[in-house]
Amino acid sequence: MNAAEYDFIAARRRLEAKGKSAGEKLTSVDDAARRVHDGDVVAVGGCLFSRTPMALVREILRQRRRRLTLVRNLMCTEGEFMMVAGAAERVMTAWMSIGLPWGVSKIMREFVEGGKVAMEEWSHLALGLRFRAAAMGVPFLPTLTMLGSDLVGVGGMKTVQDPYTGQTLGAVPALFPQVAILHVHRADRFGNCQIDGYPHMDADIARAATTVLVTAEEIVPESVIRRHSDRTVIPGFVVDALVHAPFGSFPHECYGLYEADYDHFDEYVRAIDANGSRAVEQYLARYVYEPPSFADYLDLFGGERLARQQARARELTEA
Amino acid sequence: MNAAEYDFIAARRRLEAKGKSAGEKLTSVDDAARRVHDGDVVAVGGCLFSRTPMALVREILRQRRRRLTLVRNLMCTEGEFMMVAGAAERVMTAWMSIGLPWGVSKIMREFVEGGKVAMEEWSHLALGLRFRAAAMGVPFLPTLTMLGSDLVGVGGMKTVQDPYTGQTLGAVPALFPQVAILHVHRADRFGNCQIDGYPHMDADIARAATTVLVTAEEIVPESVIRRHSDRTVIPGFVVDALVHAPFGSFPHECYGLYEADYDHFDEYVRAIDANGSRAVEQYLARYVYEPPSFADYLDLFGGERLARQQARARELTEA
Amino acid sequence: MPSTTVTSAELLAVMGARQLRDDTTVFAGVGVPLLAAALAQQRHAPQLTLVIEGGIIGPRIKPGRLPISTNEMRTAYRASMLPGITDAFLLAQRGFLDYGFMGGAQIDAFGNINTSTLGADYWRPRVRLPGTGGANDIISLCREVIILTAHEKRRFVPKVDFITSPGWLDGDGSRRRAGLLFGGVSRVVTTLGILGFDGESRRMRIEATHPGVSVEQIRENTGFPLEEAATVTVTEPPTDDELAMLRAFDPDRRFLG
Amino acid sequence: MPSTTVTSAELLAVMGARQLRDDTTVFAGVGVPLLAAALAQQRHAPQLTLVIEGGIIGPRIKPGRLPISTNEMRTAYRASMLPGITDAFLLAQRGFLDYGFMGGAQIDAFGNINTSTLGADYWRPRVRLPGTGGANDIISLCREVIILTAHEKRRFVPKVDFITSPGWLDGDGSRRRAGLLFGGVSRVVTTLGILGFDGESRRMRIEATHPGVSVEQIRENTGFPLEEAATVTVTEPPTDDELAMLRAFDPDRRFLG
Repeated sequence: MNAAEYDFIAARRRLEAKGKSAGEKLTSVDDAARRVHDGDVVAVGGCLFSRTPMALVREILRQRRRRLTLVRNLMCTEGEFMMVAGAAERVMTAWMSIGLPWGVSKIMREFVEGGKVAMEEWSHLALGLRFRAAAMGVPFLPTLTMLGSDLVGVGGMKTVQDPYTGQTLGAVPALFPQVAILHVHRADRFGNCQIDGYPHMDADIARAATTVLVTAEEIVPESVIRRHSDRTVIPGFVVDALVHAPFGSFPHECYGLYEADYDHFDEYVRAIDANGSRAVEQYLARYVYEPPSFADYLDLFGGERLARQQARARELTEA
Repeated sequence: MNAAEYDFIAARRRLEAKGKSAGEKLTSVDDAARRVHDGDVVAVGGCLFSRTPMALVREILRQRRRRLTLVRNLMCTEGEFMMVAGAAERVMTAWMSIGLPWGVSKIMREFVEGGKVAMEEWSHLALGLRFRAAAMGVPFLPTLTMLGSDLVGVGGMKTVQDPYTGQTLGAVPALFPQVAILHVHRADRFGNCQIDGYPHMDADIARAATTVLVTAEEIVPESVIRRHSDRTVIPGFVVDALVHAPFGSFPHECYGLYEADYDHFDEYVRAIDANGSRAVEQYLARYVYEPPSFADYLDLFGGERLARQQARARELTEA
Repeated sequence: MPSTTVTSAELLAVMGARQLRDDTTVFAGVGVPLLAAALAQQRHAPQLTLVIEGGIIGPRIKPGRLPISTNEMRTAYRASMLPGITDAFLLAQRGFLDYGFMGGAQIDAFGNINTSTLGADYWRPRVRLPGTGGANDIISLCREVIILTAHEKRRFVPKVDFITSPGWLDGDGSRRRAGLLFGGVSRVVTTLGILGFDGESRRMRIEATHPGVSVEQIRENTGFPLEEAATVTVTEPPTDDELAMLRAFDPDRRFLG
Repeated sequence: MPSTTVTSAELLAVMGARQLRDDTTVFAGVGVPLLAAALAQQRHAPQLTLVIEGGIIGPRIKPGRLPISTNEMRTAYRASMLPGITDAFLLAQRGFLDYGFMGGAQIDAFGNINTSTLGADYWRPRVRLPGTGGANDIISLCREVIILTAHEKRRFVPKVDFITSPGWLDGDGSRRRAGLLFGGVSRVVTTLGILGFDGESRRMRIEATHPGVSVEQIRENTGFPLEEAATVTVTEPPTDDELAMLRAFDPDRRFLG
């Protein structure tokens, strides 16, 4: 564990030195992604194949970033992309693969077993508390989880004594990433963000990071946000760049809007079963490097497929 | 500070020993209030004159509870009632009075300066963190607030050393109340609760307490809750008793539904200016002890007054 | 299919469901544990609340659209609350979650589970497994944890290579001494029987066998010696009722095999 | 009323508003501080965000419906976000709140504030005041705190009876040594002038006088000796513009007197 990860004083000074404008945040996805630098610790919003900021992941890959530490509570295809593209040298997560039907990630196995990428495993809650401690501006949070397991030695979690009862608890260190990349349902142009359904860890991640990049399914008038201010989870002054990206998580899901494309995962995994990471290289060429814009990327799936996934989402949420 | 307040092990054992039913929670307000016992630490939801659980406060007074410790981040008339009625021997709060236009609470001054009630003051955030630590099931939370002030000596806040940076931080002790009393906008009969507008500290308070009593403006079909599950802030299995209480916070406000009755506060304070705590005794006789039901209590204000306050709320929230 | 042939997954789901009492909460993993919890709710525990680590409380099962992951719309179907991941686990840390219900991978004599790495070097493992997910938190924070797993010798090892999720650690008071003040693994429900743990030594032991299974068969399929409880019972076979309810959740037999 | 007669509250609001820069956030108390912040936003800091301790971000002022408390619909009018009280303060602890903007009660030479008790015994005070509310948190956690107060000798005491909200404590490094790693009181804007604090000793000093006020007058109305900054400037009087904008917020003159 790198001491800069939990240095709450330096992390606060970075925010103090930063403008916190209530003004315009809208920009292009490539301009937004340019705020990510080689060697950064990048926290990825959403969870597994839900609300993954795919448009930003794609652009970070196109800009050929290197030596990134990728942090996400449950990692999915975006993690495999970053590994095969050589963008990530380290991942911090509680679990990585796509999901039960697709088995253990062969890409993760190849890169981690081969020593090409370091996989620092924390428990799901511990990773959530690392973000929350940072969001609260403190260097650690006390907890009763992860104690006694071999995960303690992996991440280097220490303990702390409760000054009141004398009881020893786990002390989960804060994690202050350089950059957070998030995908949300709606935002106004000033970066006030709203999320529908399960919130995952996005709100904590946004507060923990120094730089916050957001893509949104919909850019709505300020009045829409203010009429439902109790739905806002990230305030505009926290956001550095906002990008309008419909289907910005596809082929991953966005609650209420489109279901994850399991068929696409089937094809993707079949190709890996046949050709290993070469298949992912071909996938990246086709879906990431060749299509100039995200709209071009979506065309590869086609409107019919997108519409089908929208219908499936409605069946599950308009109940 | 009483060690039982932050004993997280005992507090957890109490929950482990308790049923956590997804079943029916609806009952009468007097049956609900019977779950409060003399000497209990009672946490009050809402804040100042917003979403105060007035129907429950009224019933607790009618049942002549004694030696209560009342905890609320900002205390208002409900605190004065409890003092004058002899129900509270101690209050824990960050601030007490009604609001700027009504000056410093003469009742608070009489009872605290006279040594009849102990007023334990914590900073607003520190009190919020006491509830949050309890809601998280830990005995303390680290913080940078309240340090260096004389409030440290009042509540007995200790410090803790961050095991990573070596920095000394404040350690806010958890507060596990015996009972939480809350007023919310809507709930289904199983106790799944939703709040509109500012959430105050109610969600943390519900998780911190052993027994949770809730009044709701509206009891809605289960399907309404499940259709908007991302609006639910308290799960049914946390709730012990649920009461249907329209205008359950009146003359205090309920976001979007009715504004606080400032005119009523004017009359109330004028009477206190003239007759001190005798005026509150008369007020309690008229509004608490005499009207048998909460409906009878609301009749004292009259439908016209209630309708006026509803209209004023709409002006401010239907913008 | 005729109820006479019962798949391993069906057996686990039924036997698992019977472990859950009414008026409780269960933190369930997707797949067989979730199906078992849903069966218990429909059969004998109507006031049971399901909680899923995706931050989902009180969901329903939509037949034919069974959840694949802990974080998707299928898992949140008709849920009563969506508190988020961290806050769902914090409910467990506070003491609101009675049961943890999970599948096993590599498990040892003290109920410790490994879902991280095979081989001696964590950073250069022989085999990298997906990781803990929420398993470590569920086993650390719930009042009581029940593991559902196929009973195979390769899974039941004397000592796991890596303790991802702490069971009773080295037995005796070691779990509590490690700072895990609450909970622990109470039962391991397998395709052969039901295992528990000795109250003192916390070593795994045989508590029940499924119909037609002998304690010898269980021992043969276990990589470490197993004591027997004072009385080893024989479980009731799955009833037609239980199987019918269970199968209605998974008409495509995605998880029931 | 003609803009020639300016009330104390108007003077404080205008002088306070001028302290705030654009592209920042301000944690403002209700009353004059909130009016001052709203004026700054309308006049020169359009991208300023107001935050109120009721857990309210980015509200607007509805003329004639000025907030009375930090927790009501008037305060949340057209807000952009309602995170709740604890989480609003945590944004300040994290470093997202640039300015804290509050009124004073009893204040001493190091900017310490007392809003708790008068008299020697906290538990049996001569006078019990309402308490800190969020003042202690704002002064502890914001990057910089500005106090707006009427300048009266009874308010400016050598040492407060009780430190409710810590300014510079005993000066020098005492604030940081107490564990308050960030922020501090930068200015005290009064009805007579603008006071600051010496960079080393952290003692209050005179930095500017309002038009027609002498440093002697300020000293006469202060209960402790005051140094002067290297150069003591004279503030620009409130402009008709500033007064017109300000008065539009409070047509009933609820807070402007």
